[in-house]
Amino acid sequence: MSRTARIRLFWAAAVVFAVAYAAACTGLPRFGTLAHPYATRAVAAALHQRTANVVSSVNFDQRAFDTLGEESILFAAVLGTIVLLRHARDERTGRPRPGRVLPSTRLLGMVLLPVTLLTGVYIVAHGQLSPGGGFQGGVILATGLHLAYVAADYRVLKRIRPLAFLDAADAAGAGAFAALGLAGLVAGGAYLQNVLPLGTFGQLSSGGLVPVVNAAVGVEVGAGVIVLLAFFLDQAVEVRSPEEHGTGGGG
Amino acid sequence: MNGAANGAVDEYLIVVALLLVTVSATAAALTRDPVRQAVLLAMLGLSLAVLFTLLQAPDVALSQLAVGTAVTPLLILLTVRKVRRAPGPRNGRDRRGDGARR
Amino acid sequence: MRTADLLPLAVAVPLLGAVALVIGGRWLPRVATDALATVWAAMDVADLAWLWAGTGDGHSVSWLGGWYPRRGESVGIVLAGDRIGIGLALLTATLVLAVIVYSWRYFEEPPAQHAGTFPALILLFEAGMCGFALTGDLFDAFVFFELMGAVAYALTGYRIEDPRPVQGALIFGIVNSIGAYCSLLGIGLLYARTGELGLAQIGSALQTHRADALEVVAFVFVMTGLLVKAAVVPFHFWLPDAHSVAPTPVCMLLSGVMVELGVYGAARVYWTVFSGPHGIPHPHLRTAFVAAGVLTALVGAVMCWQQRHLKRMLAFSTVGHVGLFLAGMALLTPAGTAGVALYVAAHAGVKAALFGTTGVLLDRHGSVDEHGLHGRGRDLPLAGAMFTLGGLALAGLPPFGTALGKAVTEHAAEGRFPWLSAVFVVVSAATGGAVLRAAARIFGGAGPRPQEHYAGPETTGSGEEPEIRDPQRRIPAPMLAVPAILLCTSLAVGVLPALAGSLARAARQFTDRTAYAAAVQGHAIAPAAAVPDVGWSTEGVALALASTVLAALLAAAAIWGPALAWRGMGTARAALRAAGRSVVLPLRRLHSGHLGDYVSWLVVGVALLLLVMAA
Amino acid sequence: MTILPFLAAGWIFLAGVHGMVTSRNAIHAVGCLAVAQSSTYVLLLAVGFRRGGTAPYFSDTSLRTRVVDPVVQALALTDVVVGATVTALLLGLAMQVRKRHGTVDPDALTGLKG
Repeated sequence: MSRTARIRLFWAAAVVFAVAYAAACTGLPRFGTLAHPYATRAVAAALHQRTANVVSSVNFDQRAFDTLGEESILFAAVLGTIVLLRHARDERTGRPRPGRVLPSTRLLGMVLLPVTLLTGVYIVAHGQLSPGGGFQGGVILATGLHLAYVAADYRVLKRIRPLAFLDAADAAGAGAFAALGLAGLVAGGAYLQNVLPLGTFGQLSSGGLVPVVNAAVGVEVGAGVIVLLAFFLDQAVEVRSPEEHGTGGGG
Repeated sequence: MNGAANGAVDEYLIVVALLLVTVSATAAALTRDPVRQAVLLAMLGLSLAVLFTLLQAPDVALSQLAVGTAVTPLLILLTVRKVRRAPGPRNGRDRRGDGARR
Repeated sequence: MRTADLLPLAVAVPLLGAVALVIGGRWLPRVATDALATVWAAMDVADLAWLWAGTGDGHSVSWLGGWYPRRGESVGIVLAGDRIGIGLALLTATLVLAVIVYSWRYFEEPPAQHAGTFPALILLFEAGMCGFALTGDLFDAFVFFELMGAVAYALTGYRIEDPRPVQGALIFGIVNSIGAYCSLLGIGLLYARTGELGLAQIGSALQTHRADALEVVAFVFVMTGLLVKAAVVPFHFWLPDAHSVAPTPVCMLLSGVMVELGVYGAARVYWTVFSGPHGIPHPHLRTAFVAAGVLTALVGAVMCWQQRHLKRMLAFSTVGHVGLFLAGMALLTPAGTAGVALYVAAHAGVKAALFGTTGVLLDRHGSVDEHGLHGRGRDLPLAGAMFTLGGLALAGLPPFGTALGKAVTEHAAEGRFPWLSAVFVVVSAATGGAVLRAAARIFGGAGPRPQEHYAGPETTGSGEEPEIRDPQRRIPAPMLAVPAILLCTSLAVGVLPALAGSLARAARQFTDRTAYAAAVQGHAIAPAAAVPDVGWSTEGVALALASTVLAALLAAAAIWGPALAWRGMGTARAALRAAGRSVVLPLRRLHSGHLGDYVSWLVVGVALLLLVMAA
Repeated sequence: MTILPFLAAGWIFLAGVHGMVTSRNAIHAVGCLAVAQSSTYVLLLAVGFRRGGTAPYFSDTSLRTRVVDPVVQALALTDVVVGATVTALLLGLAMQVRKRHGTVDPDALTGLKG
């Protein structure tokens, strides 16, 4: 198909799509409607489980199986990236040049790095109480670590990033989630049933299984995203194709 | 509880954030250059985070901020960096055309 | 242990297996990794076989997290399996086990330090497919749909040294993701209307509202993702590009079950959510989806016949058969559903066996080009026999299960669409004939070596990067044993009446939305419809034999036809050439391998579906 | 206002798809996929909004406070993760396409056809 034909075809179809979708929107309850049957039940269930953050209760307790699937996707994507961005037979790695970093940048990075890591841990730990949780905290931890790349250089980042361990931690986090679900079966309930003591409402230990699963997710996401970024960085900075003569380099 | 007037202000803010999201999404889709697109995607992520905060979804806003404004654009930039640095084709097939290096 | 607890385990077991492989693969030797993967795959087969036996003709229902419904309402996710869903999961697990055994010695170079990655990804793929087959929650279905998608993109692009897999995987990923997001928009619309996410719950909530634009649009959007996965025309363009380039063991899973899961999902969602009194009316859906199925089947058959790249040929044959499955499901009768269930089970074995045998050729000769391999398969008599048998089974040779499934579906269509039998015969003959043609040329060296030049667009299949590094070694025994066993299972589907009988009773459950909704709520009721008859009939055997003979004739005509010098052959040849120019060439041009084209066609498909369903 | 957020979601989806149709660069197409996906977040959260509702946390508020729908937020969270991971995989594939074909222009990627 020529480019013009393709775009014309798309526009013809898009007009139909747009008209039908707009017609469908007129049938929706108006924006801000008060009737949400599932939501009402979910809030009641979360309070019953003594989980102050209802979203966490839905994510890690009521609809925990969705989250198990979601974490498996992340796990699969990390494995997939390891496979797709592995070093091919005809590639070799080059040594990245040590980059020069402005002292002010280095200072900023050195200050920000611990702050970011602490923030990440805090957000993971308080997932069942306040906004945040394993996923958000994990991503912040992972991106925070890469401040080392900004502040120092690629080799420093490589030193503080034990990939082999993180790779296993990613798998272990995903496995812990799936295995914690078995606790419910062992206790005579259903898979992923929240069988731990629920604790006091509003406390760090409240919510039963929720903080535990949350922590497992935090470990998995943090480790997984670091591995993911590591393989992309590795390709962008280190891997050389045979014909490649450019020096590239880090920093 | 918020008063009625307060609610109305909130709704205006939501409309503004929605427009911001729509405009940055359209711009990100229309840009041709992947680097500029990465920047626009980060802006889209930021405006989505604002919208989600206004829609009372701080959890999602936080995720969107971490993923949409940081990780995804970063991955795109790394990919572009790799793509721009690599030389011509390896296997000799598909020699013509080089959209990435224009 | 209750039977229903086996439902979540069917997903959890492969997940844990993947974790064990990733962690253990670091220091275990290759043999141990393979053994570990095999044990884990076998455990899931055992789990699902137990579940199949324990569920009987009813449903197994598991409310995850113990969120049992109170006064008919729950906040949790439900897994609900009847023997159609569980059977499909069992088929998946069996095929995964076969694939893992097949690839024991397959990849010589797993990623350094990550030896268990390939089997781990296969197990994650299994978890995604089983979760999708067993779930009774629409959003949960989306999550597991995405899981199987994400793993499939990575597995398709596994051979990064070869240029074609990475390209096919990229197209596969983008097109399928658009479909999935379209489905998610539909789920959002349904949630806005009903405030529910469970299939049965949405279905009953929709009853309180008359059908309007919102419901039709939501239906079309949700269907889009599933039909993209099922590769229904015009959503099918990604399939040949992905299936012809993926590693052979992965092809076995993609063509054997993943695509069929798309059809299953579409049927499940329609029956449980939209088939009620205020939903999408049966006649409307039947006309639209039978038409889509027939179109898909014909496009698949024509394109399959044209291919010389063996994997691409098999991929298009999957498109053709999926069209038949969709048409059979869209009859909306228990008999049609039972026929398709049998057909899918038998087709999975045959198609996986054919891909497996192609893998042997790729191993030996580093090529999957029908023309280039002419006569070079003579040293592989066993593989040749299996490839030929696979072709015959694909065409519908009794007593293979493919023939039984086809016969039952044809019989089910007789009342409303008597002409559908002709489509079934032609499509299975063309796809089986193409395989037989290739078998005779490659393994028998039959006929003259085909002329190399073809003016139109073509993917040849020569110069593939071999998937195994050492062409001198003996063919590993599993690579021949697994296809043989798979052919035997396909035969078993046809000759074991007990299996057909239980699928017939399951089909009765599958097509009854009240029975499903009641089972989810915890009080089982017997379905109202009669159990369809699924035995062999004289008429069915006759049609099956007809398609087999037609396939053989087509293959013979393609091989020896050009050399014949009858009177009148000239005109026949000219007519064929004219048809080729006016129909086949434009059709082949549409399969351009261009991402933008495929995305446009996807939107066109959505628009067509919207127009048809709104009409 | 009553249907504006829903319409915006549809617009964003079509804009993203348009970007993919006209794309001349596979990396750009993956970016457009991310745009198309953001439409699903907007739709889900717009569906779950309750007028006058606050965020669904009960740390320091009364247990009878009206809150917005937490279920769609959980769904959107899952969706964000799914989107990010799929994007990462596709970008990895795009990188390999560039290495093996020397281009990421769909017009020049003609290995598979017919």
